[in-house]
Amino acid sequence: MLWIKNGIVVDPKNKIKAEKMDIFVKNGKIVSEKEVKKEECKVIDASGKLVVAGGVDMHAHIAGSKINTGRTMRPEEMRVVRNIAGKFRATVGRVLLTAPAIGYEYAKMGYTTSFEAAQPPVGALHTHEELDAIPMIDKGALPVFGNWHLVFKCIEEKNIEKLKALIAWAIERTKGFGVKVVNPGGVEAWMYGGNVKSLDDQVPGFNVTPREIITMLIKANEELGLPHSVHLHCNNLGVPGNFQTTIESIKLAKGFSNSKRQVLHVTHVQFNAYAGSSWRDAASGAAEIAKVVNSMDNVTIDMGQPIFGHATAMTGDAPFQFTLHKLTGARWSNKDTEVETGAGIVPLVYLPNNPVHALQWAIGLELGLLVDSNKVALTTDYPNGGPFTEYPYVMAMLMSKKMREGELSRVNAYVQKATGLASIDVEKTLYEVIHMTRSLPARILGLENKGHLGIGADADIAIYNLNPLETDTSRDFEKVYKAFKVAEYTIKAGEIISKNGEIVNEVFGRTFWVDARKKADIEAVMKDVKDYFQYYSVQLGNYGVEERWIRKPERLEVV
Amino acid sequence: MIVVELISGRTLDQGATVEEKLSEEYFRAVNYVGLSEEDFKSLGLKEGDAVRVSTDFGEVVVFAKKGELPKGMAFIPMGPYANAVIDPATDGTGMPQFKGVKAKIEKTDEKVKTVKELLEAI
Amino acid sequence: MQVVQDVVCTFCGSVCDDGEFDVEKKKVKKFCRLGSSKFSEKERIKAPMVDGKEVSYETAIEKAAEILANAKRPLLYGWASTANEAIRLGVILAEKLGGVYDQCASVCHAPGTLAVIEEGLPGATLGSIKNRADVVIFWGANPAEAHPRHGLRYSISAKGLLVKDRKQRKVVVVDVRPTKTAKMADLFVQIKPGYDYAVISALRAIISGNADVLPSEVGGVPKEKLIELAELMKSARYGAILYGLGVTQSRGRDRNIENAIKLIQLLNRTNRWVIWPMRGHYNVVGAGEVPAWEAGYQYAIDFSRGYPRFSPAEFSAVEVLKRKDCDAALIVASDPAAHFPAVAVKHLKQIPVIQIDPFPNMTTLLAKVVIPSAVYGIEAEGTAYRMDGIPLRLKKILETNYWTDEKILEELLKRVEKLKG
Amino acid sequence: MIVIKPKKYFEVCVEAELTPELATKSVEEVKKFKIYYGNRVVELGELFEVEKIGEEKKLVLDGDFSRVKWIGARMVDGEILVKGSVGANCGAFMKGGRIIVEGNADDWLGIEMAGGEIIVKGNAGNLVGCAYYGDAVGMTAGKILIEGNAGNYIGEKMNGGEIVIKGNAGDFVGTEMRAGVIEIHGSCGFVGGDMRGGEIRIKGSFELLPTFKKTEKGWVGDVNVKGEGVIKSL
Repeated sequence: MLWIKNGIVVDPKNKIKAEKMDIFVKNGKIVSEKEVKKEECKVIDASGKLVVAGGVDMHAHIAGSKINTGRTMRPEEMRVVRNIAGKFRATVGRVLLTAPAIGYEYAKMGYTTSFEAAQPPVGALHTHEELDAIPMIDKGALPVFGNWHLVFKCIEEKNIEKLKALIAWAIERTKGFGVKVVNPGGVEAWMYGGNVKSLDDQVPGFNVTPREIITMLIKANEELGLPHSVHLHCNNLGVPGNFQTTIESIKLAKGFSNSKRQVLHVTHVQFNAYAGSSWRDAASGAAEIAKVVNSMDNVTIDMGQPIFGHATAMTGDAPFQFTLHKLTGARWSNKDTEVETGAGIVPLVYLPNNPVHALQWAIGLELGLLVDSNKVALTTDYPNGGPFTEYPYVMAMLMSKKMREGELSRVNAYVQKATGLASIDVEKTLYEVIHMTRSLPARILGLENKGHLGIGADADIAIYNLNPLETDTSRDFEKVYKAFKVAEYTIKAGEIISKNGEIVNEVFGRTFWVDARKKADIEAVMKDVKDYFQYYSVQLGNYGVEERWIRKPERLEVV
Repeated sequence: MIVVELISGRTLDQGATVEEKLSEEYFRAVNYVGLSEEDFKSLGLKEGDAVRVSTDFGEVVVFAKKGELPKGMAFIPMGPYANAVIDPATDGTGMPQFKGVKAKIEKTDEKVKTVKELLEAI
Repeated sequence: MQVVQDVVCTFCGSVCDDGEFDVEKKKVKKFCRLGSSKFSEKERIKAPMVDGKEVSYETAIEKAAEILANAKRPLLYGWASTANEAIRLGVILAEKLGGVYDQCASVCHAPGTLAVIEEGLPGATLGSIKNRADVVIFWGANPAEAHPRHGLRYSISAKGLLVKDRKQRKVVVVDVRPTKTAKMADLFVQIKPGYDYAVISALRAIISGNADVLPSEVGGVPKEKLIELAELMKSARYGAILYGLGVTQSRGRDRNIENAIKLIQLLNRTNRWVIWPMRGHYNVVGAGEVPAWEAGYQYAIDFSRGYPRFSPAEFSAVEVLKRKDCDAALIVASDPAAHFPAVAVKHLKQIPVIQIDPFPNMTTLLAKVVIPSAVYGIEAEGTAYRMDGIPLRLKKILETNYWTDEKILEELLKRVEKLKG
Repeated sequence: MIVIKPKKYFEVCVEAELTPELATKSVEEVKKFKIYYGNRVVELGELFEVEKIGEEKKLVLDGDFSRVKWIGARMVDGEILVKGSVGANCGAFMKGGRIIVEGNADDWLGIEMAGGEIIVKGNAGNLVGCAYYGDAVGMTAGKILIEGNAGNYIGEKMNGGEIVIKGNAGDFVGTEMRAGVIEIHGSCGFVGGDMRGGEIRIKGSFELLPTFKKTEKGWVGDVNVKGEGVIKSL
């Protein structure tokens, strides 16, 4: 039992804007005062400190064959030593971190949940093994659907029941959490050396288009009533002029609604928010995208904010990764995966002086500032935009125009003419930024007990050395940055796991997965599944992950 | 005596007996050197004869076999016999040069050691 | 009669998962000669031993823990023929001990990993190759002997989505000798030993339009034949180079593969091409993937400073042994006494060795502590990664009294933690 | 000047980042210098005898240091004289000063060296002046002179500076080299794969890759990377 005393609580989900109050914890949950025996409580004096829910990273690449190939390919990343072996594990990594390092670094920063954003279904067991190796946080994984032949077949047949059955079957088999879509149709086109360029291009070998893939997956996802919406990585990622495709894709959500959450989440939008016709005249399309997102009540996005310094691009968007390799001449890994998906990996470094990198940096911030705080979550699309450990930098930047001005003065001046960042006066409030990093991503994912401190919530709590009642977040950005970089306390399921940047307790969190089998007639698709397995190189009977192979599975049943 | 380019590698027999290293089958699977028919003849060998294989790195006595190899190339299945003579230099890669070592091959009356005897001799 | 379906083979990197095991007869169906030998009964290490005397598991593990905890730099080697669950404990054990973790790839396909560090790995799963590859090149690889069902299931005659059968696929073998695989090929290119690098450079030159600089012959291959091969490569819709120990264990090693990856990068500008290593042991991929996520590197990892460092030139098992840079060794699921160069084995004979393995082998003969274990995929369940990284769950189909590697290592780790404080 | 002598044969290799900086310290301080003996951190005085003679910024390593790694790593000035052989990673990342090795040097001599001088009177191992695992650039400045032979993979990704080998070198010299000079007085194997720039001069025999063009400057290539590197005889 825990008693967090006199903290200044910011809890957007429960509309608590910086109130001095006590928080009580029992059996890993937030409880009311009367449920605890105060004399048995461990007391944390949080006087003058900010008390918030543990951070929720809704989109990061933290586990599976992609990040692990990235590690293998980049030993130079691993030379940064973070923790020496002793009571706790040795951890290393500059931006690409080892699994123990991922858990420890999230914990130090006050984050307690992170979701792997792209899991190749056939590789699910690998993803889960790595998730299991990450200490400290709760986690989940989103299997990819946008280039899977079985998905194409259901869509070609316009058979929504089959598609629902396939999704329900696949997320159960992969112990996945929802429906991720990466460059729908484009990765299949890459198997022939191409890509798709518009929502209406036909996917080679199939009578389907990206528009149909996205629309029908939203429909199936909504009819199944999954906790999370379709999670879309748009077509044309990284291509100047792509903001139009992004807007068109966002508009596909029209006509769908859900009382609890968005029906479409568009991810790392920064990479899909470029105006212009080439990298010579590229400019920001953030304002236009923000306008569309703000005008709709059923779409959310996340930023995909680049951080200057090292990064590693790794996505299921294999054709984009090859383009990036050609552009930079850097190392390139690629993985065409059965009849399901693909992936690519390329090292990157974002340089403030490089006009393109500066543009990307500015666009990320524009999106964070211009989009309604109730619709944009904070991400770096780790490790594509850079480290998640720099979320505090992004938080501080969103809250301080003064900080932005300082940063703007050291980046390539191209940003001044190609983006509107310099003229944006918006300064998000602390309340909004806490929402963008806690309650909003939890709501987007459909995790009801995450991201807030209401009664019944998971006792994932961060305490920061920052008094919101006395801090001018616009002026004191350095203090804000420092405070969020290292939590005074990080509490996971009621246990103190990190204190002032020191790990004090190694715990292993749960892996959430969604069981929607009751919402679909699985048999409707099994004949097709069996037929398609002739194109697999594994037996259907050996496909998938059993719950008992996972360290701490948490099934969320959709009924 | 002939000078050859020696390589080592997997064979089906070696693979099928690799979990029975102390057996007669494994012994038979790895204790020979394959030579081209031409080289085999030039040494005046008949199947079952023993030869001494020597390199800058060691020497070993194995049985000689006719194999489908280009003239001037010899093959010993991966295993302790090959490893007695391959180049242990890794050139900084960690990988010894298991393939591509200059070797002398000559007929001998010496006995082919068992794997145990081979280990004892190291 | 009880028959277990979809049995996963724990022999080679092909990890065929379509076996049928008759529990009464203890016979496996569908598998190749190597797989059948894996599933056949054979001599086992009967009991744990210390200095040749039979002891309990507990006693043997206690002794092993003492040896390891007292060592200044213990070498923990093997891992390619065990499950990920055991490997993970092995990596953590190496970390706790301040020892060296190295795995069988370092004498097998690790040069490929060095090449990945240089240029990346543009690859595909075996399912993609069987479905799409209309040109398959085996370079220094001889699956007919090392991966007997590879051709049938994934590459040579595999029936796929776009490439329906053998006739629709061109198979090329590049090797220094006419191997069994070469006999199945449409084109065999025989090169001089040690000239892979030069031949690949020449192919890159032809494909990028610089054929004119080439001499009339490279690496024993006439220029015309190289042009023929390059043309074939350029005509592929989807090509795959599958390379073997012929390139990783010979002159050039990782540089050969690095060069081949550059060739693949070039080819992808006009066609789709992928490259992949023909990995040997059934879980040699896991033996690299697990340490990569636990410690950042695939092999040759030194923990002596309390954090992982990577350097095959210093920390690969052969280098560690040749330099006499370890004072104890734990060998798990491997037989370095049979597979290392004699000079490395020599040091192994001079230090206390602990062996964990189901079968007696040459390392057993020199080990001070021998701990027998269950066979994964037959007597124990666990996870393994096929040569292309596809994870598969190994089944337990027979009961046993032998402890699993996982259980042995868990106990060992506990005792080491106690001794190390 | 500080003179350091091994007290005994080391059971496993020692890692000791000894630089001439030590010569500015007292004997007692030097003896307390932390070094690595396998997985143990020990004081230098435990394994070595230390003597101070005068104030010169010089380190004399008197004896067999072939099992001691990282000597002279990151040094910026002063001198190290090794009166025997030296272990791996000697002179790694060094920026200035001089290292003289009277015996042989092990692998990874002068990793990514950016200045200064290394002289090896005996032989050197593999990977002299190369880029470390995952890094893009090898040696950028300074000079390495090897009076005996050198191993494989010399001067990979070299981008400046000079490597001179009086004897033979192994295979794959100057792979992906961009600038600088490699001079080999004996013979060597493959030279200049994917070379972009710089010059390799060889007195003895060597194996030319097929991707170099004969010009009056010498062999120019590698054509696969549109390289302007030059290989010529000395």
